[in-house]
Amino acid sequence: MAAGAGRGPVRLDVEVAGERRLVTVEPVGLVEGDGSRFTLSWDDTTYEVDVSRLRSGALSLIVSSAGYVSHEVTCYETAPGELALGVGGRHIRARVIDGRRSRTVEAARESGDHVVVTPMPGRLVRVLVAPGDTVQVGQGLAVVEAMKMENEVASPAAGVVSEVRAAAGSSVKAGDVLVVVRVERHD
Amino acid sequence: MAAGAGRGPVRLDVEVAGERRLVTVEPVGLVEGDGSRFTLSWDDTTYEVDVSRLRSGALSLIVSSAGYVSHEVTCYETAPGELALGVGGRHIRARVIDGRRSRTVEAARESGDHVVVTPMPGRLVRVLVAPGDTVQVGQGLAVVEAMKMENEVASPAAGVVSEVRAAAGSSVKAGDVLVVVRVERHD
Amino acid sequence: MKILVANRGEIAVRVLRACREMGVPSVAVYSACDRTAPHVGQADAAVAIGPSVAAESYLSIERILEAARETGATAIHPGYGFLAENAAFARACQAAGLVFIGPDAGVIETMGGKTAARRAAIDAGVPVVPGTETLVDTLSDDELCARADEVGYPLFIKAVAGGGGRGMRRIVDTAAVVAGVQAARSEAAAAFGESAVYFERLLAGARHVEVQVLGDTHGTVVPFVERECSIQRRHQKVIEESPSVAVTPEVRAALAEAAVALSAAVDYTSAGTLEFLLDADGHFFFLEMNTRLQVEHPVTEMVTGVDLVQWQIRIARGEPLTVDRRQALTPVGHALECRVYAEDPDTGFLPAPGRITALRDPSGPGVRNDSGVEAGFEVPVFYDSMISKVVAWAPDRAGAIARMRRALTEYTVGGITTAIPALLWVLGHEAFVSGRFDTTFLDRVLAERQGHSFSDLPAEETDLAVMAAALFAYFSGADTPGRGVDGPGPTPWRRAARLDGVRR
Amino acid sequence: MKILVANRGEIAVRVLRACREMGVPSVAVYSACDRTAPHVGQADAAVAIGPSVAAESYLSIERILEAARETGATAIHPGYGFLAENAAFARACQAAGLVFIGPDAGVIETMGGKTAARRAAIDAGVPVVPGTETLVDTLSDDELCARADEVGYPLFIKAVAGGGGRGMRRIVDTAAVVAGVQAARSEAAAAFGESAVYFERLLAGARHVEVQVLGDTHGTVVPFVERECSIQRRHQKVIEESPSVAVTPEVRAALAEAAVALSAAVDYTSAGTLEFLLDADGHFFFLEMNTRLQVEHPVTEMVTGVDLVQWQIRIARGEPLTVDRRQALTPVGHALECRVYAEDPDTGFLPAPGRITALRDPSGPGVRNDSGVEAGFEVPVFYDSMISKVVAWAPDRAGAIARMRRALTEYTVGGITTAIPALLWVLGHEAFVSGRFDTTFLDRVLAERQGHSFSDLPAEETDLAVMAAALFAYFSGADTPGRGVDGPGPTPWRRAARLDGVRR
Repeated sequence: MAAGAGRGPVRLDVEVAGERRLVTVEPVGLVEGDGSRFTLSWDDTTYEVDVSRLRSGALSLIVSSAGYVSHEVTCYETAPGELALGVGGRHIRARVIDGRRSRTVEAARESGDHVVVTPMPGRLVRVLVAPGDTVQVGQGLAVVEAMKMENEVASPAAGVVSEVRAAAGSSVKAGDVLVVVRVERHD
Repeated sequence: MAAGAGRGPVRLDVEVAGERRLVTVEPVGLVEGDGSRFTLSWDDTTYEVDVSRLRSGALSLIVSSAGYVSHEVTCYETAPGELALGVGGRHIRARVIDGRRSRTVEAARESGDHVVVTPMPGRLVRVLVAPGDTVQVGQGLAVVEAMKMENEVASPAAGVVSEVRAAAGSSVKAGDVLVVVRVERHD
Repeated sequence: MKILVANRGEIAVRVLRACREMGVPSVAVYSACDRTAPHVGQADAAVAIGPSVAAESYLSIERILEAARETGATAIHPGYGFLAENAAFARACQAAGLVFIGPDAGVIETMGGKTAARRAAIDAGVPVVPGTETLVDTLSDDELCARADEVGYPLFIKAVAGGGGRGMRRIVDTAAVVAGVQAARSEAAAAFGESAVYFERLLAGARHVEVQVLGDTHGTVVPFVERECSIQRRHQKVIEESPSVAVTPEVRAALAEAAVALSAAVDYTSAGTLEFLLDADGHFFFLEMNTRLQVEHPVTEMVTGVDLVQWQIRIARGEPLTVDRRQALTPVGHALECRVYAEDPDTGFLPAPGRITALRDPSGPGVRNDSGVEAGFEVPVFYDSMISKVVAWAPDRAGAIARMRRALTEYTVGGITTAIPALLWVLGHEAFVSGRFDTTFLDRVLAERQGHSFSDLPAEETDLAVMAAALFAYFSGADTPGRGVDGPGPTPWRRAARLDGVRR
Repeated sequence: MKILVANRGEIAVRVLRACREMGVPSVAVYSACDRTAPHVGQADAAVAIGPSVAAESYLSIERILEAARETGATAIHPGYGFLAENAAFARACQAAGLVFIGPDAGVIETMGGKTAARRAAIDAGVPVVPGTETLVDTLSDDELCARADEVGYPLFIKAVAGGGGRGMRRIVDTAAVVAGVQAARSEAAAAFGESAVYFERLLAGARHVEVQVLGDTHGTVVPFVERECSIQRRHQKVIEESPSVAVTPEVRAALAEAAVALSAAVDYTSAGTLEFLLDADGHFFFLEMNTRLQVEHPVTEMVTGVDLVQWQIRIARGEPLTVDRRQALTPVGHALECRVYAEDPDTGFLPAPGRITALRDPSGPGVRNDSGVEAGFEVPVFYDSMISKVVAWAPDRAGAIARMRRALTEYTVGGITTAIPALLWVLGHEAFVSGRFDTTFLDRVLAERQGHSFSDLPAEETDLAVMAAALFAYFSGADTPGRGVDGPGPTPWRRAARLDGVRR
């Protein structure tokens, strides 16, 4: 953990539960034992945190500024900048955006496209939509068979199917793009 | 495991339970799944083995030439060429000697010296012998305190103490040399 | 006896542990993707039986018998699933001179077809859910409707060879009968290779209770205290327990009597389970029999102290059953089982196979974890996605629930998504805690959530997630220009993360 | 109530699990080397209390009370060891307004001194091992010898403040008495800061049995079925079990009566254990009382279903004890506990701390593993080297032994050496299996081995070790010139191994 000490403060864009925060991470130093201490702040929130890595992908956090609350959080990267966290038995998806990545992400967002990927590997049994179809939130777009079960991949947004990128009968890996849904812009 | 495939046969000096064997390791190829298949032979023994690495330091061996016996063996290196194995609940020490290492080891052996190290970190409480003392197998040489207990380090051989390399009261790390015992040559 | 376990995952490990404890030599079989699975190392010997696709490995009678021949195995334990209820497999074992650890092939056949089992139950005087025999193909549409009207609505059209909710249709009036039968027949044909269906009344508000039995080759049958398995998602059991809060001592005795009557009538041997529906008035109706070890057998073991798998092996050796019937019917304390699947409750429980990067199994007082995975293992895409069963025992049901919540909270699985958050939610649901639920409970309350995420966090935990994400990124990737980083090149964490991709 | 657990390792995890199950908020404390220990993550909050040396962390009353203040804890659970039997600590907790989860400080004092406890036992009509009061310093050499002659030989000189075999001397005749007392006094002074000693007859062939009690604040004391702890190495327990094969129902009832008489006489509250020696004729003699939770408490939990730690907490909250006395005294099945230490049985059980590189905990039917470590954790050099306690339950003793052997065989600990091979050897020893042993059994049979290695392998396993070593070397280091290797540079395995050194 010594690598963290001695650096200056770092700012990171962190998105959890749909909300973005500009987080300042400032190393305070090594403490007794294996931990490293940091000050983390965003908006009007400031925390003192002691962090240690337990095993591949798991962090132990002790928030000394909040009653020494102790938590183990599993962390792994599912794609560049995309994190899967395990907090108190729950699975949380987070996104950490740096200068370069944020441009790509923003570009994709502004274009109004939702890229629908298969969340699991398997066989693409059926594609339920065709380009030009209007779809609702939650509507089935395709069926992927994995682990003996047929699983429907649903649309994350209402919009119009702009592309179908995979063919029925083909094998798919987790993260493969199946369908692109174009949505009207809000905001 | 693919790294193993495609190589030619390799010869290794393996010492287990005080006996040395010149083992020929010959890759046969990748098999279905994660395993790699090898032919291992020494003396008049030949085995067909399928090996997979399970997690850091653990190997799964299936000996297809001997009734498909399945075993998990934990392996870790305690020093260059020195292995600690866990086989069926037992702890086995093994030594694998390559060209360079063997010279050093042989040199040490021929000199007739037994270098006695502390097997654990702790505090050296007492040294029980002095240079010139005659010692028996199992005789206490020094006392190391670790984990709230005093532990006697015993002589691995009968001989004469030629050196005492650590001082009472000092801190010792596992592997630190405490005493050197010179033995008469046999064979 | 030398036992080959023709299965994988947690149930293979379970059976192999029993072999070890009894000093019986054992053989594991594995498909290509299971080379590093835990059951391989738990056996005395292990044989590769083919590619990952189950049809060419765990479902291949020929390859399994060949593995038995090669290793000198003298008996086969089929576990559950795969070939466990395949009469042809049981016969093939017998023909090859191997002991099949389960009931006779003939009994598997009799009790395997749902309408045949219903008939056997009726003959044994055991009440069944009102319904019909197999609907023969020659029935006219009018005849079909007449039969349905007789049974009454709502009703289920069910596949005779059914299981797991396939080939099943819920029908509420005469108008839907003909189309429903057609749809169910073609679905059943696709799923089971057999199109036969029948009608069965849908009992509103019923609970699923089942009776474990053991039968030996000397005519003794012992029934056990019931298990309740009403917590189901789409007809698949999720949480099981013993005893049932809805079963009185009188109903327990009656269930046991019915189970023994039917088991004895078919000369049942080995472990088996009779499933019943229990209505609000305490009436029960036979549904079907599972002629094998059940996934949820541990809850029975926890409250009776009887090792069901060891008894299967003893019975197969011809030993007489000496389990005390009173002990088997008198639960000590309360046990719950949660099936932990690699699936994502936030995507409608889609399977989420993948490599387990970090794992801490629950343990400690009153907790048993029957697991089929280990850190570093890649949960395959080819089979059922259950990674383990967590069982919690306590002197009473409230204590067992509290202990299960503790166990699931300390259960850490990194690298893949599991349904643990949904299990914790169910365990905290007022209706579950108070014991007021039926077989439709889980689907109903899940529907009420309207896809609401199981990952919604209280404010403090959101902050914790933000901190963890920021620190993880700080350590693993803080080398982007313009972010105030003074270190050149990758940090140790990033190097470590990269390495994870390289090593096997 | 908010409980701070003033301990580490498996017992801290055990207590924290009970807190979780009861919904009681919890606080862990940790020394520098325990930052990544499992108990830190099991608590709701965790506070650093100082450097690794126990005197400045887990033994520092001041720092522990400060941690309680900082986190708003209202009660302290001391576990065992460290401050668990320190009356000053119990008083300091009380003075700070904190509930001490254990008996009153006064009771700790009364029962803590061995001769005071003997006196209390005699007053309560409980038989004690023949012996003396504290031998005052003013006794002349002749007087000492006369006292020793009265007690009879062989006898033990024991430290009044003793424990763990320190300050103890075995004396076989009058000639050795004076020198023995001098030696024992100086050893006791060095170990415990108190030189007082006394004489106690050495009972040949005796077994160690002990009675767990729970006492509440309303005057109720419940005794439990005995534990037997005769399998000891140098006066330290290694394998414990319940019930004892040597205890008849009559002796059990008499032991319980004696335990209750003495506990009630001192107004005992919380969990405590009365240790007895049991001779071949079924006579028992009080030895000492441990005024705290015992390492081996799980075997009692397994055969009675009572959660002793949860009851400690309930009693501390003032709740009345409702454990059924008949249930507490009627064992269901049989339970064994093996203490797994990080030590090397082939070097006379020298401690073997270090980093655990690979870990598979035992689990499955009838097995409980109370562990204080995890993969990646470095077992510290500063404390007791026990990494976990494996507990096995089965309907009978033979089944429990078989299950324990299975559990220890599947227990995989890489990176450090453990005493598991020695445990497996004891479990297979004919005298252990048949139940014919006393407290000297283990030291005697270990001595008979004359240092013979526990790692000697049957021929097939030697071959297996050769293969594993060759393949490990082949993959991790086969890049030396002249060995027929065609690959340039390090293999993936070697890269992985190097990385292990870098990451934390």
